[in-house]
Amino acid sequence: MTHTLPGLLDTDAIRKDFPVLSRTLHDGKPLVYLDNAATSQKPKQVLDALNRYYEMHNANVHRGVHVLAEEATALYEGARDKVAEFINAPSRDEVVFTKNSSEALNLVANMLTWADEPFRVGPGSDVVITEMEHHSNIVPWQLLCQRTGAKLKWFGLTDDGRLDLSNIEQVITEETKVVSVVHTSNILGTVNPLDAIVRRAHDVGALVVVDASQAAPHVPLDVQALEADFVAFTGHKMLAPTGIGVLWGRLGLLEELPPFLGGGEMIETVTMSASTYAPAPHKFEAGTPPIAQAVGLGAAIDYLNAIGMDKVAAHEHALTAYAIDALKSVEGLEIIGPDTALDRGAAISFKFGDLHPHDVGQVLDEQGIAVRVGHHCARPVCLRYGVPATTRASFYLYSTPGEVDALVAGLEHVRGFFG
Amino acid sequence: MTHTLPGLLDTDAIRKDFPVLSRTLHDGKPLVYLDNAATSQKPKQVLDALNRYYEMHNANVHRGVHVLAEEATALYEGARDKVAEFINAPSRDEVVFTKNSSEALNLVANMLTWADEPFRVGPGSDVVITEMEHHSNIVPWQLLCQRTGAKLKWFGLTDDGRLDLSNIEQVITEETKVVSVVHTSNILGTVNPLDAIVRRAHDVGALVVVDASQAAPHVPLDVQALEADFVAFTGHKMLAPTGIGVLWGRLGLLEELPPFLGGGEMIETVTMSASTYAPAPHKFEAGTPPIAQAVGLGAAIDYLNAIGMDKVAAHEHALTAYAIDALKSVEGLEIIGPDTALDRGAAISFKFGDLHPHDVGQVLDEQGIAVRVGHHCARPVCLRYGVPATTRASFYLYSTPGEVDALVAGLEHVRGFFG
Amino acid sequence: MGANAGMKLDSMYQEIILDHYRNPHHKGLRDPFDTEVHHVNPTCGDEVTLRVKLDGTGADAKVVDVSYEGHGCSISQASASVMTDLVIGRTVVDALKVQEEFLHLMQSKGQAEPDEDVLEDAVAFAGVSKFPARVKCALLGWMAWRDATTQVMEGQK
Amino acid sequence: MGANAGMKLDSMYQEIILDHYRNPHHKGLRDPFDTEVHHVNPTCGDEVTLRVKLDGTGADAKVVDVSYEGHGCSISQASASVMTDLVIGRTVVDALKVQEEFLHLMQSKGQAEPDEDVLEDAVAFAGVSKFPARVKCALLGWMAWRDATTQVMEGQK
Ligand SMILES: Cc1ncc(COP(=O)(O)O)c(C=O)c1O
Ligand SMILES: Cc1ncc(COP(=O)(O)O)c(C=O)c1O
Repeated sequence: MTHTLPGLLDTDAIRKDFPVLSRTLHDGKPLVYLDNAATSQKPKQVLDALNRYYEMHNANVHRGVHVLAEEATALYEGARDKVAEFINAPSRDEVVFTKNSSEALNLVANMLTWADEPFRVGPGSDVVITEMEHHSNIVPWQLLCQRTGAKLKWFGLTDDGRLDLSNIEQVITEETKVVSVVHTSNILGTVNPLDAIVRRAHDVGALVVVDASQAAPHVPLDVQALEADFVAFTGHKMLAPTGIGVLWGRLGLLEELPPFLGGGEMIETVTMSASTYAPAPHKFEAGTPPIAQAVGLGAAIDYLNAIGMDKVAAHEHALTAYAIDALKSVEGLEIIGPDTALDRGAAISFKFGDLHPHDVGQVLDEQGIAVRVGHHCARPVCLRYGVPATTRASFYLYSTPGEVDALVAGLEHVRGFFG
Repeated sequence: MTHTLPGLLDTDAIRKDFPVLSRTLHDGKPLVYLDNAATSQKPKQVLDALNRYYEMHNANVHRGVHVLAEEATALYEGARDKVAEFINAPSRDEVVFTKNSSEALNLVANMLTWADEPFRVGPGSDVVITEMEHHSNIVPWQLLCQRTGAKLKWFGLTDDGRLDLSNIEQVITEETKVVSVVHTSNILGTVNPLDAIVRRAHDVGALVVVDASQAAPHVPLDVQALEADFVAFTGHKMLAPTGIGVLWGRLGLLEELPPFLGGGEMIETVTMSASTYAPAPHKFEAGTPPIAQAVGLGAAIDYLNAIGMDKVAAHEHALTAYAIDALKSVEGLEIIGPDTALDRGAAISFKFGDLHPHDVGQVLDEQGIAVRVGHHCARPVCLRYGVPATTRASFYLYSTPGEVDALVAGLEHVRGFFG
Repeated sequence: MGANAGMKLDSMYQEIILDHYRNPHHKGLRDPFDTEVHHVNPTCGDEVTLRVKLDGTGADAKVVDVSYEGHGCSISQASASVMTDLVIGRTVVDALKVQEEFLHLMQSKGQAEPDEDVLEDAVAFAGVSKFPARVKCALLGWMAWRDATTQVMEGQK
Repeated sequence: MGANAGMKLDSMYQEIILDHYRNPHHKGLRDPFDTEVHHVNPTCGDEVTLRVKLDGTGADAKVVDVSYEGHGCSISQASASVMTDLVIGRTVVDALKVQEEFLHLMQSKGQAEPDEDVLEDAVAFAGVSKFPARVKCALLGWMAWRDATTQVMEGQK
């Protein structure tokens, strides 16, 4: 077993930035945090940015002429610039701050609920998703369809955990108004071939929404190269605070589509009988935004940029390959999802003999190993593969081969415990 | 001029808890922060709670069996308990976390957009608000009315900045489905007689929504005594982080009304073709919630409770009375809103001669005094009183009579500057 | 059981629990039955389908059979097994008392002293009450039984 | 941070600005006019109603009159006044060049060296560009003029 895989980051140095990673549990066992697909830990650089914001600059943003208000506004809008650059957005005005990915996806579904032609969704129009979506990319579209009379269709999955695009011409048709698809599955780890989907969707005039919640933290994300119309992601999975998410959308669409939440900041002028709306992105940011959280996201992006997203991706790729090999060697373990590191993210779900994931997770926890168990907000995937739940280990830039080894040893212990 | 008004808190001690309050601006001028109606500053106890959360316990909440997930869940749900107790909610399940007040108000408007009988809003039904609402309690209802065909009605204002309820029987009628009204105006400072409105609304079977954004931070708030059906407020105005708000709603209503955002956490069970929803409050909390921010709100509530909300209210009342007297003595200054401290919060808007508020605010800023200028997201109030904008000073538990004096001196300087 | 397991884990995975998990009692769906319910634990995907057969009505009603099928963790499976032992053969009134005692125990966060005379094997679940994420697992079968029984009793009125 | 910490307020409120504020030029709405526009600054409530009267078409078009009414802060009022001095009597082509120069200055965050030959009194606004919240005030009248002029020119095509 070698721990000097090619492409690994200097995790000794990186881990020092993350206070929680030196925590011990259960009588001194070091924390082995393998629940990164659920949420990431935060480096002290991000916490410092939050503290600095609150201790020095805190004020409500926009419309203030005093120093704190100007500073807070500059910091908040500066975070927007950082996000725009991070995802290579053509314009900073295309970056809308939300509270999480779920709000970002609901925002799109709600805009379309009230959209006029040519975007109107109603009886006779289709909405297309996939069977591997997170609930946050399923339920908003179910609600949209229930409320407008549109029909929900979806791509199924192959036995090896990939999208089944064999019937793409039948699934995405002239009736399709919007296709919403996950970039990287949080349960299977699959990275989807978005090109083919975007091309087909745009051929029939459908909008494309990409759920990049598991991509933005892990790989370079270029919204121009993606060619989608909307891209959603969430701060807490990419070193940033909870309470902040992003919707990127094409400016023309953000201008043309109706607003979502109404209130302060999103208006141009208000009378009792009618209002007009501010231009994007403010049109979609009603009320006091998550100011400190956006600043924290900016700091997280600085941290990721300093390392380099290509390097982060290489690290995780090497670690995932190592982990897949190691897990395959565990007797009775069956990976649910692609069982090679090709076109694959760093979340690995598995079945472990007849043991229920709850029991696996509980006994791993006793050894300090934090994995997630359950349906991972992707219950249709569990139904598809005939499992009630899975155990999922997921890695990030601070994860190490040693932690993979600890997981493998932990699983052997689990087997012994229930054996 | 006495600085030992009866009822004042020990602000020397309190101010030590707020790092930003010792900041100096513009070559050493101490910050005089009088923009509390826009957002409050944060005590170190709240920042400590945030740091502790991120450095020790950070994980995604619910459905985790590992220690961090259990701790994060306990902290997050513990914050819900604190909020419930703070507002005397009959049940913790009535406390829904949102990102701010605006989302909370939009949540209610959206539930009603899709509600079935007896809550259905449509052609022939009325929605009632007032002319002193914040844009966040106007625009959601305008959208609701546009989208359902209901009619928007509102209470006007008297010359001295109060609600004109003389025609309450004509405004709230059998057609009225919902009445949404601000507890305390952020621009006028007016505290509204909610009793009369709630009584009339319930007599005709209408729901009552109270925008308590400017009440929860400043006075004891008892949702049972209010007898409203929904109450919204926002963390950042009450010492808590940005990115967290609260909607309190009666449990029966939260159960019966449809969901708002769809996604992870808010479901019971999901298949591709249909989903069922979790019970309240989770039904309304799609996606990863603002976990750290809820924990921070809990710490803010602990801080406020340690002082006592009745004491906070008494402090601000004394200070407001002092400030009104002091401001009235300034030549050319005209208060927009009630000009006594009776039934009044600690936000004071005024006109200062012919000077535009922007200019007033800018020159005050040069002296380290932070006030807000503009329409304060309540443009109809400005229209009503024939001013393009106002200058607003607003106080909180750390504000002092000395700061009021500084404001008065600052205004004299402004006069000289443009004289 | 593994040699290195900490105290806390042993307090959840009592030998009695693991025994019931490995060899569940009364498992499998049987006829005849009065009603069948399906319960789900949304936070983990555990599911149970459960049937009850009562005899008599009102205060005299007796639990004649409880049968179930489902998938879930050791805690939920063992708890359902223990539950059937405790309620089958009892009057509904008595069985509901046991259910309430068990509910009380599970909500106690490890603080309650379980009454072994009432709960028998179910006292082994005391340790589970210290693990908030697992309490719902332990309650799944019991809640399904209670729901099914209530439905039958209501139907008799 | 502290973009304007220690900065002299005087750099914003130049005497020239205060003079134009106290005695605005060309204020009041006048006839004849080709078009009238109404612009609002949503972040502060400043409003301006502005009329333009052109003479000639295309490259020959000349700005014959600009009149306006509105309420706003000293910066927005003074800026509108200075603007009328600079554009009235010029060809549209030349006036648009001045407008662009002014826009460039205002977006410079205090970094640009204003060209006094082109901007005349408007150089006094250089200091305003250091106050992000006030830049929109300084631009309000200019943007309204540009909009109105563009409308007239489009209408002539
Ligand atoms: C009375 C009132 N309502 C609603 C709001 C909106 O609060 P938030 O901006 O936190 O959504 C505010 C604050 O801006 C307010 O003062
Ligand atoms: C693929 C995917 N989509 C959407 C989400 C929802 O993100 P959030 O919970 O931050 O809204 C998640 C994370 O839970 C995810 O993994």
